[in-house]
Amino acid sequence: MSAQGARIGVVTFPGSLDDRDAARAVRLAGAEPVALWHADHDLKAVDAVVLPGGFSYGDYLRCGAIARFAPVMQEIIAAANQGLPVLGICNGFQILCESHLLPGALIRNDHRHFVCRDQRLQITNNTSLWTRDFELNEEIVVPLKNGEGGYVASDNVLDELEGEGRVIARYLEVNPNGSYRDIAGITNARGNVVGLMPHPEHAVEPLTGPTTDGLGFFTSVLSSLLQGAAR
Amino acid sequence: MARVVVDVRLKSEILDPQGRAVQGALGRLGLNGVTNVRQGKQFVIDIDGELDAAATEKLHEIAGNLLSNPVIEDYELSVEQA
Amino acid sequence: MARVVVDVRLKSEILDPQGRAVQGALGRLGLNGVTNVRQGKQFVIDIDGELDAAATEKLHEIAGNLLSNPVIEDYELSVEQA
Amino acid sequence: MSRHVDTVTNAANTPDLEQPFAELGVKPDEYARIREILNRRPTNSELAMYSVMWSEHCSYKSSKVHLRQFGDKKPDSDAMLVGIGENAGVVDIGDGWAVTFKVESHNHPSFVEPYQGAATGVGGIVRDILSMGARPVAVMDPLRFGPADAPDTARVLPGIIAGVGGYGNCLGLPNIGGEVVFDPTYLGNPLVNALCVGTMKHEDIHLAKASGIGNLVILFGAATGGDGIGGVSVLASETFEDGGPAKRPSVQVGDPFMEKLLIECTLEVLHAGLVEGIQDLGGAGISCATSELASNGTGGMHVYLERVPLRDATLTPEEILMSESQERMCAIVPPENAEKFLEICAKWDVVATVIGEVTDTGRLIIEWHGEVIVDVPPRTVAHDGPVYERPYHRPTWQDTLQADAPTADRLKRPTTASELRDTIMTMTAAPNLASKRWVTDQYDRYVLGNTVLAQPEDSGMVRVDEVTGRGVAVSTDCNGRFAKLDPYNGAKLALAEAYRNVSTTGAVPLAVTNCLNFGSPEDPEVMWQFSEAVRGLADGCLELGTPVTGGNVSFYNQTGDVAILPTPVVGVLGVIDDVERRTPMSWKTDGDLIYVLGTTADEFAGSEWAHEVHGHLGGLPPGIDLKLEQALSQILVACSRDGLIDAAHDVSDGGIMQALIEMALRSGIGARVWVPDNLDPFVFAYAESATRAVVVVARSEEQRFIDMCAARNFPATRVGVVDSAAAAEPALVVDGVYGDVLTLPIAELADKHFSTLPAIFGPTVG
Ligand SMILES: Nc1ncnc2c1ncn2[C@@H]1O[C@H](COP(=O)(O)OP(=O)(O)O)[C@@H](O)[C@H]1O
Ligand SMILES: [Mg+2]
Repeated sequence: MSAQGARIGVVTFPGSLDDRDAARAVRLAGAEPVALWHADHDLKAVDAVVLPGGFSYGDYLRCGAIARFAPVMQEIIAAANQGLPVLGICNGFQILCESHLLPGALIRNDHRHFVCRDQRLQITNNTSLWTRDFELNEEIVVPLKNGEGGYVASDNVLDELEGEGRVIARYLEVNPNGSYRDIAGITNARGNVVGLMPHPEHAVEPLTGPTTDGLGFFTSVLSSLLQGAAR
Repeated sequence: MARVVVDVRLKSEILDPQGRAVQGALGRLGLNGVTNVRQGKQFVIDIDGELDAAATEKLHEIAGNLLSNPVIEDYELSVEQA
Repeated sequence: MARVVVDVRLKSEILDPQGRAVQGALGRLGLNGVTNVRQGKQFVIDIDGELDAAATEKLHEIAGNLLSNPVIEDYELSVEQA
Repeated sequence: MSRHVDTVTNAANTPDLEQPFAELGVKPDEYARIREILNRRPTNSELAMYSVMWSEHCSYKSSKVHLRQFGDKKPDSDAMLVGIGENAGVVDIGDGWAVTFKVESHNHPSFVEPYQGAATGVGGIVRDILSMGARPVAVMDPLRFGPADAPDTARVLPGIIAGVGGYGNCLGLPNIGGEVVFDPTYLGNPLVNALCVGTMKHEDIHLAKASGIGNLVILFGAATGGDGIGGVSVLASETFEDGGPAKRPSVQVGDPFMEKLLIECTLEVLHAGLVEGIQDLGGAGISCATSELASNGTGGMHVYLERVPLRDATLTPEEILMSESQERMCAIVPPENAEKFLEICAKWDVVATVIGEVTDTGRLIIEWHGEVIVDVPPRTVAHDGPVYERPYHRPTWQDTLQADAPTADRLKRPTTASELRDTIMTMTAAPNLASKRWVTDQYDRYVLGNTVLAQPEDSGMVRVDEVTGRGVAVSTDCNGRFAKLDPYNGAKLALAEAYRNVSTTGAVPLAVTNCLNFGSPEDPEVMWQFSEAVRGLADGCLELGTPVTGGNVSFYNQTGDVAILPTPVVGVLGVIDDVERRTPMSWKTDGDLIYVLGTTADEFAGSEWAHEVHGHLGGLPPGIDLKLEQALSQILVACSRDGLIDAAHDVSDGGIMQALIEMALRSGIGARVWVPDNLDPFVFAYAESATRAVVVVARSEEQRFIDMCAARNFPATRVGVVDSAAAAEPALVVDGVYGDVLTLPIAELADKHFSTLPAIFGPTVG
């Protein structure tokens, strides 16, 4: 398959906000964005899926808690377990944790404020399907914006994630939300499901983002698809 | 040691978007007959020693002004001496 | 009609930023001896008719998976039939 | 519990029944007029409708005679597609694109319950924009508070910021700017103004009118609760025989998730071409929506009020008519489109209910379970409210105030390098000049991916068209101290500043919105401030060629007898054909030259220095010549277009020194600056003369730049050069300061500038 032909789904839940941005990032990376609707049991045969940021169902209960039960998520959970590349950004990360596709959970920021800032990160895994275009330990800057972005998990889980190299990015300089061990993003054991709190889709154009560092996540999955690494 | 539990609930006439979101989800998950859901907060406060009258009064003041927002919320306070 | 109350609390090993903030505030407001504060959620669910065993089981499932996240939270469920 | 519903028949049969009109704020002569219009006494429901629609807030009865100037003095402008009077004005920005923008106040509710008051303020203005058919694309929030360190500010400010952020962030609208200003007069009366910008294609413009006999009236969005019906409970308590109604909420709670669904749902039904007219529900809820839609359309409407979905079953019909429940819209839909309309609503989980239809009776008739409770000519409710010519006169103290000029003898000024250095450190940390990052870091500025400039840049700028790069820039400004010293020129200065901020980023100013925050209109001295400010703004807009497209008046902003500073907040919108050529506020290249455009004079009345250092307010505000302002704007835009400058920053509060410091802090790169020969160093640093900007010019462009300024006869003075090695560490190094050189390390400035708000309101991140 050629990367040009790659079709990447972007899910819209009621309350999704960064779905347009995610679709733009997919397009700028060279793939075709495909809109997926929360209420459909239909993945439209896409090659990968992005769960975008936002406040699905208002996120009044717990971020991602209700979205996890959406019809489209049943399909995504099944497909992810078969190896479909899935990227969860911010609310998408929360949904992946709530769905138990990724371990741990995200809680209210330790300083209890919503925070929007240009965040320096270190990429600490370049083998997952969504991070292979980065250099190991490469430093990037992408926007971060969340109110409930504190990554928490038990010590066992944290040790396991670190031991297996499954922390994909860490916060540098400032830990903006009290995440345990400065964790900004993680992957599953297979490397196809990645979740992170910062927003790479907001760093894809010099005009509107602090950098274009975010593109790497989207080009990575295209490289992965091209190399047949996915599925 | 005393354990003080403060339940904070939105006044019944105030819109509770959170409760409504949960109510919607309960229906979609197949729990029928739900007529109303309200979401509140609960604070569990552990205090060394016994609570005297002054401390209890202070607690009520705190519950009514800090832990709850009297404009939109009511609170209930209960003490378990242990 | 039944009223179901579900209390959801963060597991004790999980950092509770809000509880910690409240604890700090209590000290500043002159309440001494506070050793711990945890902030939780409370859901009050009104259901038409009586709760049978099946419905109660469903409620536990919902309380344990939707209303709380078992990775970080515990829940307690109580039913007041009315 | 039984209820009596007051019907039209009943009203006709009981002409002498006493009605509590005074409690509803209706004056005796207004009540008499209602009786005259109806030829009988009003029903309770009718009385409720008239009372709220004829209130100051809805009818603009005290301000109308003055606001007419915005129309009478309207400049010739091809840009205006929809003018004042609609939910929001619409301007043409080219390429088939139109933009709508408007600012509104939510002051009092935000004092009572800061979070929800501010949140619902954002929600309300977003629905105004949506109801024009536009997609909301950005918000801004001009705010005013009491002193930063006052205890009540600690209660009010964090809640308001969290509310603005909580609602806007959850809606997915980038916050691209605003204001945070502290002054003692706002302590008991903070100002929360909210601005929203929306974009659409020309053909998507929709208006609030109910035309087409037989078309359906569909209410959609949140269910109706007892929110915001305060006054009308007088009637409710009369309607209930026993007990009385259930308690009504004293504050409204917003549900941004519902509003987000409402946005998507509304845009989908509009784009599907299903809707004839549309109106948001804001103040006065269903009363306002039905009477305005009917009055603007075919003229008649029949409504079945019992169909309105309720959140609270105990609501009386009067209360349902009045309720200001959030997140609701009303659409006029041809019957053949109804099914499709309801389908789209269902897709978005939005409840939609047909509550009536359009008629040709010329009357708004509202039924309640088969009985007619309202039967009125809609125009008399919506448009023919009372108009007051309130008395006004120049305050007795105005002359004394203006005579108290901040001359060098009156207020001690720094006269040595070390005194000026101390002043600089005080000023850059002053709450009004310090970084507002504590606030703006709580707002999402990235969502939608079109934000080209946001805080702390001079104006917010968003891309409208991804293909062509066409975009808009918006800034809001007002120095209330200037307005107090001279409301006429104060309003012009506010306009000039917003206009300048837009030009500074390279956009061409196009249109104006405003939010006029004043004290009580029943105080003739406040009314004078108001009338002068409106006159100044209208004259200013005419001179600059930028029409007022809409706005909002907020009166009764006072604590006891003490009014707030007159605060005519002005929002200016500009267009830029390609956002790629935006001008950022700071330098980046060593060797670039720093110029000041404009003339600096000894003008300190109303300045931040007089306020912060001496707590002084007196004298005449800086002079303002809008022809010069226009020339400056043309230079800034031409420089952007021709690539002559690399950066520009407007000079306003805190003068040139503050502007230079903000530029240095933005880039982290130092510069060498020298005080021009003919200027006192302190005047150079802190005078607040209008119509100035600092610009950064590459050496290779210097000659062309000078020629351009000379051709327009506009003063440009070289005052510095970007120099990362000006001192051992990055610093602003100022030469010619009373015979000395001042070295201001950027790290030291940053420490002062960024720590003020966190020190007062607590740390956030980092
Ligand atoms: N409440 C706010 N919300 C968003 N942005 C704000 C707010 N207050 C200030 N800002 C932003 O901070 C920057 C500095 O504000 P200010 O000093 O008032 O600018 P200026 O004097 O140029 O009008 C501007 O970009 C402004 O838009
Ligand atoms: Mg500015």
